[in-house]
Amino acid sequence: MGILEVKNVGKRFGGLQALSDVNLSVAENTVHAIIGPNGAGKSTLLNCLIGKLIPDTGSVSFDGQSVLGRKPFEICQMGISRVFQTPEIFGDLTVMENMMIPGFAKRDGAFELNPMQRLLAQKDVIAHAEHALEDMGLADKRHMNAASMSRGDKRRLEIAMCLSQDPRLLLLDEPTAGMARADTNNTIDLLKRIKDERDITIAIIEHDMHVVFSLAERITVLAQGTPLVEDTPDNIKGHPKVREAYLGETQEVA
Amino acid sequence: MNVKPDFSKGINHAETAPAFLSVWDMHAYYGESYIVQGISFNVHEGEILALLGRNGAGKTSTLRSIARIGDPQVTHGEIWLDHQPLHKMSSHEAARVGLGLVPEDRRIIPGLTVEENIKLAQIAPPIGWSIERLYDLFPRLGERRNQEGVTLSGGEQQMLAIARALSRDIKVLLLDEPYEGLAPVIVDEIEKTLRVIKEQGMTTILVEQNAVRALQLADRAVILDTGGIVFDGSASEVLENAELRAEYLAI
Amino acid sequence: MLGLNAKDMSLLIVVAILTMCAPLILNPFPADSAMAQFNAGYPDLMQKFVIFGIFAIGFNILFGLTGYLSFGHAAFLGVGSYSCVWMFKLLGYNVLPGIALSVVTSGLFALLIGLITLRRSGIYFSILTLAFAQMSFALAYSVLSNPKFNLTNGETGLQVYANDPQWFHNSERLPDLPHIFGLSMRATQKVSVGGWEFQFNTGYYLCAFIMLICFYLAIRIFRSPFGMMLRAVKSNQQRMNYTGLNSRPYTLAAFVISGMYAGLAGGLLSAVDPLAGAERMQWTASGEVVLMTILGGAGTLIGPVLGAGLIKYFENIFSKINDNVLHGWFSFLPDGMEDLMVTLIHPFVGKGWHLTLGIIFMLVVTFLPGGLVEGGQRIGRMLSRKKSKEADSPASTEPAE
Amino acid sequence: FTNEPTGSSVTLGFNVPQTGPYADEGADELRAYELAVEHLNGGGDGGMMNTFSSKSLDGSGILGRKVEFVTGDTQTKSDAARASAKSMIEKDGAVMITGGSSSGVAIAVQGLCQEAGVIFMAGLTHSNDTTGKDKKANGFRHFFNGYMSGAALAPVLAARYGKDRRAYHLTADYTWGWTQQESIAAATEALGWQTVNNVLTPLAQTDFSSYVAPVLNSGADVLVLNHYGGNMVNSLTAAVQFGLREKQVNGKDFEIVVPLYSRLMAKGAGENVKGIFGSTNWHWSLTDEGSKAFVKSFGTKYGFPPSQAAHTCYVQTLLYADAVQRAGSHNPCAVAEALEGFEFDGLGNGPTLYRAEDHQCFKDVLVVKGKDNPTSEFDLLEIVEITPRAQVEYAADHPMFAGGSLGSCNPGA
Amino acid sequence: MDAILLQVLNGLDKGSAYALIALGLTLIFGTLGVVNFAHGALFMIGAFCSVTLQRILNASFETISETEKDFLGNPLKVKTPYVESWFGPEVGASIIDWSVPLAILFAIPIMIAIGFIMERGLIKHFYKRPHADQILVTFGLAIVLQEVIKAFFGANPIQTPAPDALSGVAQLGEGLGLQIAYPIWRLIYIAFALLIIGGVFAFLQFTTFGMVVRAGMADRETVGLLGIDIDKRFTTMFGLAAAVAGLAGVMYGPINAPNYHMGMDFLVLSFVVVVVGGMGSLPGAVLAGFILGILEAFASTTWATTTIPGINQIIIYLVAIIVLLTRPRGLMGKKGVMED
Ligand SMILES: Nc1ncnc2c1ncn2[C@@H]1O[C@H](COP(=O)(O)OP(=O)(O)OP(=O)(O)O)[C@@H](O)[C@H]1O
Ligand SMILES: Nc1ncnc2c1ncn2[C@@H]1O[C@H](COP(=O)(O)OP(=O)(O)OP(=O)(O)O)[C@@H](O)[C@H]1O
Ligand SMILES: [Mg+2]
Ligand SMILES: [Mg+2]
Repeated sequence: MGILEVKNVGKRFGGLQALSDVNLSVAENTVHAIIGPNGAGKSTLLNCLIGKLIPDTGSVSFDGQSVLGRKPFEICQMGISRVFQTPEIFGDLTVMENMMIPGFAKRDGAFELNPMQRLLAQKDVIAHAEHALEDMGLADKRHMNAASMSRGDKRRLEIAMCLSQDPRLLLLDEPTAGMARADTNNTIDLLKRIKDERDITIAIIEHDMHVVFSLAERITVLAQGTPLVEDTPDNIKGHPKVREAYLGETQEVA
Repeated sequence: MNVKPDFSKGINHAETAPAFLSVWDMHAYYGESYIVQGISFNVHEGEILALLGRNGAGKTSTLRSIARIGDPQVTHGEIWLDHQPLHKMSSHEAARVGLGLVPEDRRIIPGLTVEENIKLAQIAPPIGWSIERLYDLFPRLGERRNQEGVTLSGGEQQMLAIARALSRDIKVLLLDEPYEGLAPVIVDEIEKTLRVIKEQGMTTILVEQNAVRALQLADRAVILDTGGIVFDGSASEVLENAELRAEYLAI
Repeated sequence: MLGLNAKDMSLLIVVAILTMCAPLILNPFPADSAMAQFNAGYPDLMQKFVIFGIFAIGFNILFGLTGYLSFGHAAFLGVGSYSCVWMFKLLGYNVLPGIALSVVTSGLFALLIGLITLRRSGIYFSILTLAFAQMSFALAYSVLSNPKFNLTNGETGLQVYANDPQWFHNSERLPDLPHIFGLSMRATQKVSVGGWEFQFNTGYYLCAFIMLICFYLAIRIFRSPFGMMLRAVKSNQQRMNYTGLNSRPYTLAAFVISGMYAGLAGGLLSAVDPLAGAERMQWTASGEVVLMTILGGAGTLIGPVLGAGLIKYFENIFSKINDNVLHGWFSFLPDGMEDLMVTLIHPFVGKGWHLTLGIIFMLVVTFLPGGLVEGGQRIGRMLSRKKSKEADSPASTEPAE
Repeated sequence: FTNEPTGSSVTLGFNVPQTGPYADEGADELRAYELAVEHLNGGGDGGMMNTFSSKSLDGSGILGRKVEFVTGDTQTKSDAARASAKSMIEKDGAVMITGGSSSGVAIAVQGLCQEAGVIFMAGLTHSNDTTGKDKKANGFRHFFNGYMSGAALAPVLAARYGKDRRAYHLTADYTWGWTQQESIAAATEALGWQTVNNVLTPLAQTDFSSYVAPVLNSGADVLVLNHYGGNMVNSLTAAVQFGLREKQVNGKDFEIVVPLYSRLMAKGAGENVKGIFGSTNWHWSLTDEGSKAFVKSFGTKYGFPPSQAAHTCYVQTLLYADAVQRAGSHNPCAVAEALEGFEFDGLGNGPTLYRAEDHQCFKDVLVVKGKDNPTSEFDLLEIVEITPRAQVEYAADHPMFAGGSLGSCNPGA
Repeated sequence: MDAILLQVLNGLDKGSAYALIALGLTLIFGTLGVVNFAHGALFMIGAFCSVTLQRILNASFETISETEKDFLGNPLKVKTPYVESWFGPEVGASIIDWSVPLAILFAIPIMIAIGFIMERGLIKHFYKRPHADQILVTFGLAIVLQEVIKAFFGANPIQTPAPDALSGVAQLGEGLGLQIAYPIWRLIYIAFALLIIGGVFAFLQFTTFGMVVRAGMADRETVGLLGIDIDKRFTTMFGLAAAVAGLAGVMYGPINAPNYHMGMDFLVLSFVVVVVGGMGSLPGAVLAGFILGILEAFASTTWATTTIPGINQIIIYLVAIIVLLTRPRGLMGKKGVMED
């Protein structure tokens, strides 16, 4: 029984069956990769997990509790965090403030009326945010407006924000897209470290096979809305169907 | 090898072969912040130039400056495309001269369907590939022609962005991380396409984080760091120079 | 101090000094001089400055921080005004119960309306709030003033009549006008110094004091985690929800707080002048506070107060400059010149004050984006940059062309 | 007392609508005020000072002090009007406030003047409440009111249109509209008319088609428009557009009545007013000496004849000045005493009484009708009858005016 | 039955006015996303185009009358319009009589020019600015335009009557046994509104213009990269919107006498109509205009006001609230247009 159980999930957009009969079980404290061609329904699946979309059929449960019918913020408070495919950050706020918000969400819950507290007096949250920024190598940008960062930096910021909430399940949608090679490697290391240090489960969507094969313990291949295979990385690498539908012939696997 | 060329005296045009696109001492600002700090380079007709550098090096800003978007604001410098002074034009004029940009965040127009997104690109001359030909290249787009563009999956959006550029008869294609978010098979596919259109004489500037991949495709490479050029030479040179790769590309 | 950092503290102190000395500062010209026309240091206008300052500060907590543009805030101002006058009618002329009630009722009213309108965002929210306010206005203006059930006294405005109960009012000891423990709101100490005359008015100081508290609270809100959450709402609600935060209660809280500020302002309007008219709830009144906030600088601390001041100044000072006054100013010129000057200026003052205000709106927003505050900052920056440029220009190493 | 004049001049506050829909009326009021000040200070031809029965004014200002004035904009909003009046009192030291072009504003400013301790000489205000339930000891009204309109108009209407008439009222949905409707309905019903319906129309209404259209099927044969200003222009226009005036109902010609008329409104309504009856406080075509003198000095100065609003404002200024002169003081209590029960003549409406009980003037009221063949752009109304004062008088405790109390005069600080 | 049909006509008539104003507004506000508080002023200026033309046609010379006297007792100056002396009294009088229809021709170029100037001179700089700034600047502009008109024409309404031939009452449905008398000009107004609405729809439907402008609004930068000069199209759009607003004003003149603040009277209402219709949707705006017009007409019947007192005062806002609460983006709104 995994920490995340997806059973028979289906989702339709008008005439398009984006997901059909998806079953997925993610074991606790593992890194589970979801790969597949463009438009396979990977992001849609993640959207169903965090309440952005409601599946037409099937069930999704996290840690034994159903997430369906809950609002996004409730799901997040249950311990699921997500990094989006196009960075979703607080563009008008500084990098530091971006980092503090998840800190407050973690400390104070979904809503706290504290207009008389002083922002600068929240030492715990600040310290935590500082630490997370250092970890991500964004410390020198802390006073910058998040919107005016380059895109690679935005993505790193978003990962840092999600991590600083201490989620139990971290959903990553192409976290290293657009990241420089060095930073991609740093991110891989960071995720590995986090996974080992904390009790955290990671589900990751990536098209960068270097990242997938360095991190994943199990891989699900999704194609046209249904899982094609689910297996260990080594088996996936050699899987002829996967090579044909997704990896392509020339792909050198790191 | 020419790690830090001295452009302060300007480019000696007599020394180089006639350039198709030439950027000369370009400086650009985002509001108060000085981002593009005096960039000069040449691209020859039918060449693929890889523009490389770390995150925040200024690659996107450089492409945007060439495309005359206005943000960042180019305060100094000249850009010539096929004997036309781009630096005196606005972005739509530059586009009509034959400049095509695939922007890094794809910029699919909300509210328009896939097909409308392409049709939009074919309103202003010159018209390039036909819609049918584009659908042949990207069958997924053909299948989704009446879906709203922004609801496409990430990879599909990328295809649309490239298709949109090709639907115009452009002379120079500026690609800002075109492979991002694409499945490896599709990347192969696009790479093939780029080679094909290169054969047909297209000049391309390719910005890509997967430097190795880009360098394999490119003829020449320019490496940026904090808004300036730190290398300008042939692509194979970079592939061979481990020191350079380690310093500026971390590979 | 007071939980503020040095910069905010000095801002608060400056504002405090300015408001406390307003009767002096706003009367820079001797009473008999031609320029006395521009003096603004009389009780009514000073009261308006601070009361509309409160209104705009509160509006800015909603609009400046969350970006939710309410076009119906005047409804809360109106409710506050009516509540306060009702307290006068029922209890007596002491202003404290009235002010307290106006904050409470407007808060409740804002809660009710906020619960409904905040289900939408953007322009849809603006129009919902506008619709509620316009309905309130229409009801107050006619329906709720029918003789059978007269809650608002319609066109005339709610006021205290001699036959009202006023249970705790004692005409012997207390003034027949709003007062605070016997000290009439109208009580004005006039002090003449040379050609100058300064007026120190109880109502003004009460309002000014309350405004300082409101301003202080607003600074605290801006600088609190709550304030940051409100800015997060403006920036990206989506991300907020996926960060485990429920944005609705935050916006609702901001809406209610700003509604209470508006109600307080309404209550104070009645406290210094015990008549509450329905026009206070009309869309033009809601629009006015929007204009004040933008004019001063939305999202800045002091901007809305400046915006409120500017608009009220025009309304009260410019509208009173008639041709007679103009002739007075230019009487030193030869006759032809005098008439020419008067003809030139005439369209912009007196009954043309709207024209000047419209032009000011356009100029400010075109040339000082971000409002008066940002305009000020820009000018400041420009000056300081010029200075620093001058200072280090000899050493500069601009690349030679 | 408040703002006691000490120097060589005395300041009056003229508070009129300078912006908003009544701006033209306000502008005419201001002209009248300026003319009055000129006359009080001995300038011009003296206007009605020469015909005024009281001879205490001599062109040397008021009590020997030169008259100065300040102006303000009421915007036809109670709040703005009060703010403007307050600035005149607090900043400019005005001892008397006058003006206004609507009842809401008049009542609001009257209340303020009572509290502040200055005299208020109302401008154009027609609601019964101004000297009814909202009357104030410091406030005085020269203008006539809804009741008087009804009392003057009803007999003329009955004579022209017959006693067997069914009236349909459209009424502006606020205090003034209600009191006027009540007055007209009462006066016409007393003469045998029936009121078949009274429909309240929103203040902000601009297109009255949906109110006018049902009138024809209601069985009514008279439409009474209790509207003023833009409302009146628009409702009358709609009524004419729908062809009401060509209709025959119950075997009679359909008629439209506009109880409160002014020349400026008639101008706005254009052709539509021709032949339509209404009442007015004063009209420039009156031929008594006072009116003639006023029209002459106003017309000479400005090039066109004064409106009724201008007339009232001019008269109110003279009356105030005269009262001060007679009382020998600007003290509001002394002024009020001088005005209360004051009988005078020569100011255009025949012998007039400022009644002490409610500070309302009693004088002749004009019944007018839209002129069929105007000779100029000012010649829009034709006087049908000058209703004598006796016919429009009422008891001070008349139910339509009941409720308030005058209180006692407040001299302020 | 007659009464109901009459109110339906009234509703269509009001609806035509709302729909026309909302149509112009939604071209700028719903499509370009510019909160244009000066739209009402454009409507008003349209109406004053007729007033101006009327004044021009009425330009007169004066002759001193021997018999009549003016109000001061001096000999009366009789005014004769030049057109009457040039074309003879009859033709001249009928030219003046037809000044409102003539004003349509007069207003089109003027309004387009005003739209161009406004966009090029002012609004252009505000596309990228926050909506709040747009409100401030267009509100300022609206005040200025109003005050200028007031300075020239005064605050009083000025009649611009329909030509005599068109100002009577038409008897409708006599063949059907109905007796409906309805002013001819109001019927013309309905027809005119439908014509303009159809024309604008056709223009946007059968050309790529609408799509380009929508795209340009969503993302100017990218549209520029595709070689399209979006500025020019925005300017054209503004001219079109101004012309629609102006024509709505010209035609409205005979229904209600124009005054300088008529624009403000309609302003709030037209925003409500556009939003109820849904941002970004032209058909939505038109539909909402007619629905609200008809509802307003019925809410003002005696039956409605006695059932629910004051319903005529609040109906529009009430309906707006109900619509917006049940349909998140109004009747036919597009996703993402000014939702944040
Ligand atoms: N709101 C929507 N309306 C209609 N179709 C949609 C919608 N959202 C997604 N789709 C379609 O559903 C399919 C699955 O999309 P999804 O974003 O899940 O793909 P993906 O696997 O994440 O692909 P990529 O790797 O390219 O990001 C796509 O074909 C997409 O066009
Ligand atoms: N709108 C903006 N305002 C201010 N600064 C900006 C803005 N956009 C980018 N920058 C800054 O300009 C610098 C260069 O950014 P640019 O996007 O050109 O980098 P890049 O090389 O494309 O990086 P990446 O690989 O991450 O896309 C960065 O430091 C970034 O923070
Ligand atoms: Mg995806
Ligand atoms: Mg980039």
